[in-house]
Amino acid sequence: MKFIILLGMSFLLVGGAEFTIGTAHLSCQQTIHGFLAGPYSHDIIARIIWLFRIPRFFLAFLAGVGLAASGSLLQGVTRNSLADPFLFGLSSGAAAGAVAMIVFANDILGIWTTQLGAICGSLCSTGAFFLLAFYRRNVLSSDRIILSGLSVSFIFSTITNFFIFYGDRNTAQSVLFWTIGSFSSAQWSNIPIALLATGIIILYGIKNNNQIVAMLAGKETAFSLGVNVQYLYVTTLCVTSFSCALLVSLCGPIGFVGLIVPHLVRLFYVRSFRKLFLYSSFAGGILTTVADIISKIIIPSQEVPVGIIISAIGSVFLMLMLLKGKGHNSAS
Amino acid sequence: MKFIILLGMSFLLVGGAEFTIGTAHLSCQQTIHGFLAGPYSHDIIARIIWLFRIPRFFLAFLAGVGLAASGSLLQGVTRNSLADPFLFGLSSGAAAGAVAMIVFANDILGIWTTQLGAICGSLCSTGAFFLLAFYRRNVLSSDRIILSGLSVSFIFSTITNFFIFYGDRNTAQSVLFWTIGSFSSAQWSNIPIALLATGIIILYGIKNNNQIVAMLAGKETAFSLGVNVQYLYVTTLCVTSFSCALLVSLCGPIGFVGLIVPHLVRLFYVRSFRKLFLYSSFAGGILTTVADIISKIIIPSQEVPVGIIISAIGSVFLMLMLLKGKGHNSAS
Amino acid sequence: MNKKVLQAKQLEYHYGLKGVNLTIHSHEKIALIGINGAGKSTLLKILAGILEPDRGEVYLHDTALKKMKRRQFVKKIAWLSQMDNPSPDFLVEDYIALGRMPFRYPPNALQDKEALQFAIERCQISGLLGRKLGELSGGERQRVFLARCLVQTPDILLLDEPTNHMDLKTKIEIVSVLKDLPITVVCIVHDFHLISHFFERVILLDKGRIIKDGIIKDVLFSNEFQNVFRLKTHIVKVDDGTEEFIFRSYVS
Amino acid sequence: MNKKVLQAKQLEYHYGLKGVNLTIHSHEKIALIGINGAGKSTLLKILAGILEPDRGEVYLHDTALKKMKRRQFVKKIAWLSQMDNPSPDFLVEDYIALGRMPFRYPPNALQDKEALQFAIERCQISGLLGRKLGELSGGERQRVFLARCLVQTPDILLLDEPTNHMDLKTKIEIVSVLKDLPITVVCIVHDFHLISHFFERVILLDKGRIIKDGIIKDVLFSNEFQNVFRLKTHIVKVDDGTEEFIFRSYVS
Amino acid sequence: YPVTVKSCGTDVKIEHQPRRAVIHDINMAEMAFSLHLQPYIYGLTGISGWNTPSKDFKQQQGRIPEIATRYPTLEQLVASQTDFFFAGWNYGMRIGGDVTPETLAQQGIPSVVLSESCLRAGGKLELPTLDLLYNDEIRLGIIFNREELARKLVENWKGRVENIRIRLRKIYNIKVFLYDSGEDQPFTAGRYALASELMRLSGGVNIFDDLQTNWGVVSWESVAMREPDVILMVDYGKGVEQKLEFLRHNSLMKENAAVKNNKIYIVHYDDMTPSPQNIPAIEKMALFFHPEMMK
Ligand SMILES: Nc1ncnc2c1ncn2[C@@H]1O[C@H](COP(=O)(O)OP(=O)(O)OP(=O)(O)O)[C@@H](O)[C@H]1O
Ligand SMILES: Nc1ncnc2c1ncn2[C@@H]1O[C@H](COP(=O)(O)OP(=O)(O)OP(=O)(O)O)[C@@H](O)[C@H]1O
Ligand SMILES: [Mg+2]
Ligand SMILES: [Mg+2]
Repeated sequence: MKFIILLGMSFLLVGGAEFTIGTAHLSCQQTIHGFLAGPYSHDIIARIIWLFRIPRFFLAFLAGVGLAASGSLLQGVTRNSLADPFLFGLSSGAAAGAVAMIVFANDILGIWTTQLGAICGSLCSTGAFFLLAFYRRNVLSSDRIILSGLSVSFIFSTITNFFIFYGDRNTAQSVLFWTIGSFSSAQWSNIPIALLATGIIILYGIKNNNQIVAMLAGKETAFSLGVNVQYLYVTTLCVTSFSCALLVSLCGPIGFVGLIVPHLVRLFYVRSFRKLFLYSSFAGGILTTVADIISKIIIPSQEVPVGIIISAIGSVFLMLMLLKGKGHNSAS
Repeated sequence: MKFIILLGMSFLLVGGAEFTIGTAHLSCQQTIHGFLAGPYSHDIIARIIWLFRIPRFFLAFLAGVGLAASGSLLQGVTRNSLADPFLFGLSSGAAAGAVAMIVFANDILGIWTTQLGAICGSLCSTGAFFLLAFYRRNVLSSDRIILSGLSVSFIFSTITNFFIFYGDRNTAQSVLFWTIGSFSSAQWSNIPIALLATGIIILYGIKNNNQIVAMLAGKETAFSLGVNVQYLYVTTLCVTSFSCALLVSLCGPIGFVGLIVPHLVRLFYVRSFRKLFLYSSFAGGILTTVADIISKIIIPSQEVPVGIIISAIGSVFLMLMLLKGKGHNSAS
Repeated sequence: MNKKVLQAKQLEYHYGLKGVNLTIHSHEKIALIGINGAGKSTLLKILAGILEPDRGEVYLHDTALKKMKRRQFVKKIAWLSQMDNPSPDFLVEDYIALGRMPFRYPPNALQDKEALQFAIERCQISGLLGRKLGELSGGERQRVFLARCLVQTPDILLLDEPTNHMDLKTKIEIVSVLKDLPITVVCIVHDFHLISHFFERVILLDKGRIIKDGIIKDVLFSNEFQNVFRLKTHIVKVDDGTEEFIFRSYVS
Repeated sequence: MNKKVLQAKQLEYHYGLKGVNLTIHSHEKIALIGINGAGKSTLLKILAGILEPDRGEVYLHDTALKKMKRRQFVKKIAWLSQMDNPSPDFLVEDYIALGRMPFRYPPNALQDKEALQFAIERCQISGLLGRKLGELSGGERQRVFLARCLVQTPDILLLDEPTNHMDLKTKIEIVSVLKDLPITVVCIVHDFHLISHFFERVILLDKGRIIKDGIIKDVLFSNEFQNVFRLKTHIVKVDDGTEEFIFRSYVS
Repeated sequence: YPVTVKSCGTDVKIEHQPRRAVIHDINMAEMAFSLHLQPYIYGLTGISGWNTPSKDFKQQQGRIPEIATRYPTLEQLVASQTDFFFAGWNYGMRIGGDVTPETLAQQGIPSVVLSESCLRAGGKLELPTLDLLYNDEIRLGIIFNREELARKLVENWKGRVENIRIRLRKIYNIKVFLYDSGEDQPFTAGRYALASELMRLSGGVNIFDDLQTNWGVVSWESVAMREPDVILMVDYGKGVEQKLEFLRHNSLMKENAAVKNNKIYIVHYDDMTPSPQNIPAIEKMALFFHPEMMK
C-alpha cells in the first residue's frame, strides 16, 4: 500500500516536471494553458505539450521500468551480477539492425525505419542466441547462457561496427547518438508498443518472480520446488529479449538501467530478494524520467542525450552507496 | 616443450604473413628483398616493411597476449566469467582520456597525444576504482570489486559520451574508430611500451597464476593456503589496469580478447585451470595477429579496423565451439 | 496405512545406478545407507524427479512420474540436497517460504502460515529469522534447509543427509520430529546409531544396487552389511534397560 | 613430545567467541565439540588465522600469529573449511596439488610428489584423479578436500568436520589415518563414538566459551557435557572385550 | 623554393614544388582544382567512400586515381612516394591515428592541415569566416608556385561576396533553420559552424545562433517555437526526399510556415565546408532568401 502511494506521488511529481520543462522554454502558465487546450488545438504550445512532452514522459517511465525489470530478472535467473539484457547480445542485435537501416535503407518505411531495423536485428540476435544455447542439447546452464550471449553480442557488434565503417560520414554520429539512447522520438504511436513491452515484462515478472528467487536457492533445489528451470531460462530470456527489443527500438540501447538499478536497489534498501523485482522496476522508471528532465535543462536550448544523464546519475548514486559503506560483504 | 615449439612455429608463420601482407601490395620477392635491405635502406619497400609492418606485428602480438592474459587473471580472481579489464572501468577511463584529447587538445603532443590522454584517463579511472573499492573498509569482496568497477565504468563512459556529444560529427567518427581499435599506428617507439605492459602482466601471471587458481577453491581456503587474498585482488587489479592502460593507449580498447579468449581456450582444450593462463595469453596473441592480417586484405586498398575482425573471428570460433557441444555443463 | 506410495522399477543411471527396484509404503521411515559413491544420492534424486533415469520408471501412487505434472508432483514430494549452495544473501524467512512455492506463494493463507509456523518451531529456527544464510553456522543452515522441506507439507520427504553438521542433541531432536511426522520419510544417513533408534526400515545400496532391504536388525546383522562396511555388529544392553548396536571395524 | 604448539589467549570475536584460552601440545589429537552455533568453527578459523580475533592473541610455538609471516604460518598449519565451495570444474589432481602452494608450486620436487602420493593413498582417492570436483559424490569430495590438507604436510591440522558426508567405514579409516599422523590434529566432530575411539582430548565449547577440556572420559561424563547436549552418558561392555559409550537423550 | 607555410600554427617547409601530391576529400580537392593543380596531383583519398561526386567534379578529377576510398594508411602514402599531403583533422587525419603531420614528417612527407579543422581539433572556439577558405587557397598557391593565380581567385571571390553584401544591406535577416539530418532530434549548425557565417552572408540568420557549438543536436520543439522562415537541407548525394517527407509528417513541423510554403533550399556537403563552392552557394542562397533584392 505504502508502495503504491509512493509510486503514485512520484509519478505525478515527475510527470508535472516533465510537462513543464523542455528545450523550448514555457512558463508554468503557458504549460497549464497548453495542457488545457488539448491535443487537437492548433496552438503550438498545446501541440508541444500534448504531442511531445506527455508521450515522452510515458515512454521514459515505461522504458525505465521495463529495462530495470529485465535486468533484475536476468541477474536472478543466471545468478550473475553482471548479467543484463545487453550483455546477451540483444542490444547488439538491435543496434546492428538499426544501423543497417541508418546506413542502407533509404527510409523506405518512414519514421518506423530504425524501429523496424532494431526489432529485426534483435529478433535475429535472439534467434542466434537460442540456437547456440540449445543446439544439440536439452540442458541449459547459466554458463552456457552467458557464453552464447557473449558470442552473439560480439558477432552483432562486429556487424554494427562494420556498417559504421562502411557508412557515410554522418553514420558514425547518428549511430553513436542512437546508441547513447534518447526519448526524444516519443510519439503517441509509440506508447502502445512501450506499454506492451513493459506490460509483458512486468506481468511476467510478477508471475514468475518467485520462481526466479527460488533459482537463487540453487538450480536443483528450485527444480524440486516445482520450478521448471529450463522453461524458466527460456521464457525469461524470451520475454526479456522481446521487451527489450521493443524498448530498444524506441529509445536506443540504454544499457545502464538494467545492469545497475537492481544493484542500486539492493544496496540502498532491499534485503529481501523477493522485493527486488518490483522495487527495481519502479526505481528504473523514476531514474529514467528524472534523467530525462535533467537532460532537457542542463544545456540551454540543447538536449543532452538522456543515456548520458542516466548513467551519470546512476553511477554517482552507486558510488555514494559504495562510499557510504552499505556494501554487502557476502562470501563470494 | 611442445608448447614452446608450437608457439615458435605459429609465431614465425604469422609473422611472415604480417610482413608480406599490407595495404600496399608487395610481392613475396619484394618483401624478402625489402626485408634483407634492412631498416636503414632508402628503399621504399624496405622502409614499409621495417618501419611499419614489423613493429605492427609485434604490437599486435603483444597486445593480444597482454589483453588475454589480463582477462584470464581477472576472471579467475573475481570468479566471474564476465569479468574483463574493460568491465572494470579501465577502458572507459582510457577512452575518456583519449576522447578528451581528440576533442579538445589540438594534437599538442604529437603522436603521443591520444596515448597520453588514454593513460591519464585510465589512471584516473583506476584511482577512482580503488578509492571506491577500499574507502573505509579493509576487506574486498568480488561483489564489491564488480560494483565499483561498474560504477567507474559507467561514469567514465558518461564522460566520453558527453565529449562526443560536445564534439562535432567528424569527431564522433574518429572516436568510434579509436574505440574499435587498430594496430595501424604501430611504430618502433611503441614497442618498448607494449613490451613493458605485456611483460609485466605475463611475469605477474606466471608468478601468481597458482594463487589465482587457488582462489577458485574458495576465498577462505585460498587464504589458508597462504594466498593473501586482499593483496592478490589489489595487485591483480593494479597490474591488469596498468598493462591494459598502456595497451589501450597504443591500440584502442579491443574489448573482445580479454573477455572471450579464456573461454575459448577453456572450451577448446584446457581442462586444467592451471594451464589456462599461458594458453589464453598465447591464443590471444595469435588471434590478434591473424586478425590484423585479415584486416589488411579483406577490402582492397582499405584497412578494416582490426577490432572488427578480432571479434568476428573470435565469436565465430566461440559459436562453433558451442555448437560442437564441447560446452561444459557445470552445475551453476 | 500400508499403501504403496512410491515405487521404482528397474532404475538405471549411467553413473550410479544399475537396476534398482524399490517399493515404499506410506508412513514408512526409511534409511538409505551405503558407502560413499554407492549411488544413494543418485537414487534419491531420481525418486525426487531431479534426475531422469536412463531406463526404468518411478511411480507415485501408481502413476508414472513421467506422466505426472511437475506441479502436482512437488506438492507431494520434498527433496533436500546433499550439498546445497544457495545465495548467501538469502534471508532465512524468504528461504523457508520457498517451500510454499508449489502452493500459493508468497504465503498468505492460513494454511501457509501454519505450515511456516510448524516448520520454524520443529526445526528450532525462530531465532534465526531476519538473518542471512551466509551468516549462519553449519548446523543452523542445515536446520533452515530442512525447515524449507517441512514447509512444503509433502507426503513424502526425501532427505539427503539431513543431519549433516548437526550436533548429537539437535540430530536426535530433528530425527524425532521426522519420525513423528505422519508422512513417508526416506533419509540418507550415515549414523547407524541414529538409524537404529528412529528408522524402521533400512535399505543398503552398494555399487548402484540394492543389496539388502529390511528391518533394522536384519540389515545391520546381515553379511552384506558387514562386508560392505567391513564392520562387525554387536548388540549390547545399556543400564537403562534399552539395547544398542555397536560397530567394530574388522581392522582397527 | 609435550611441547606447546598452539596457544590461544583470551580470544574474543564479536559473534561467536567470548574469552577463549587454550593450549595445544604437539602431537595431540583433539576433538572440538559443542552444539550448533557454539562457536567451534569460529574458534578454528581464528586458530587458522582465517579470522582475526577482536581481542586476544594466538601463539604458534610462542610466536604471536600477528607477528608471523603468513607464508611461514601456512607451512605449519592446514585448515579444512566446514562448507567449502570450490569451482565445480576443478580437476581433482589440480585441487589437491594446491596443498603444495605454501612450498613450491606446481609440485615438482621429490618431496612434493611424495606428499601427493601419501595423501592420495591415505585418502583413497587414486580412483578419482582426472575427474572434476563437480562430478564427485559428497563423501568422495570430502576425501579430496582432506587430501589437500594432508598434501600441505602441516605440523597442525585444523579440521572442521572432516568426516562430513563419509560413511562409517571411511570415517573410521580416515580418522585412523589422522590418528596415526605424527602431527597435531584438532577436529570438530559431532560423532562421539568416533571421538571416544580416536581422540585423547576433548574440548567442549558452549556459547563461545570453553566449558570443559580434558580426556575423553572426563568430558563425556561431565555435567557440562550432559547439560549442554541434554544427554546421559552410559558405558557398556561389548562382546569383544572393549568398552563403548552410549548416549541417551533425556527426553526421547 | 624552399617555401614555408603555416599549418595549424606550425611552420611547414616545402623543399620543392610537389609533383606527387595527395589530397583528401572533395572540398580540398576542389580548392586544388580551382588552381588547376591536376598535373601535380598523384592521387586523391576519401572521395567515393563518403560522397557521390558530381559530374563536374569527376570531369575535373580526370584520370587522377583514388588511392583510398576513405582514410589512407601511412603505408599507402609512403608506398605511393607522396611528396605532399593536404588533409585536415578528421578529414583524412585522426588525432592518435597513423596518419598525422608528425608521422608524415618522420617519413619525409610535408603536409598541411585544413585551417578550419585546426579549430575543431581543440583550441579556442573562434567564429569561422570565409578567411578560412581564402587563406587556404592562397597557401595552396604558395606551395604549388601559383600564388599569383590564387590571389586573383580570392580577390574575385571577395568581390562576389561583397557584391551580395551591398545588395542586402538594408534588409531584414530572415530566420533560417539548417536541417542536416536526424529524425528524433534534428542535427543542425550552431554558432561556430561555417554554415552560420554563410547564412549570414546570404541575408539570413541561423535560428540556432545561440547554440554554443559548431554542429549539434536540438529538439523539434525548439525548432517549432523559433519559427524559421526558410529551411536549408543538406544533401549528401542521396537526395533529400526522405527528409522532406519526414518534415511534412512531423506533427510540429507540418504547421511551420516554411514547410507549408515549401520554402526549402537544398545545399550540398561541399557548399557548407570550406571549399570554392562556398561562393556560388552564398549567391544562390541569397537569391532564394531574398529573391526581390537580388533581381
Ligand atoms: N555429475 C556426475 N558425473 C559423473 N559421475 C558422478 C556424478 N555425480 C556422481 N557421480 C558418481 O556416481 C557415483 C554415485 O554418486 P552418488 O552421489 O549417488 O553417491 P552417494 O552414494 O550419494 O555417495 P556419498 O555418500 O558420498 O554422498 C559416485 O561414484 C560418483 O563419483
Ligand atoms: N558471518 C557471520 N555473521 C554473523 N554471525 C555469524 C556468522 N557466522 C556465524 N555466525 C554466528 O556465530 C555463531 C557461531 O558460529 P560457528 O560457525 O562458529 O558455530 P559452530 O559451533 O561451528 O556451529 P556448527 O556446529 O553448526 O557448525 C552462530 O550462532 C552463528 O549464527
Ligand atoms: Mg550422496
Ligand atoms: Mg561449524
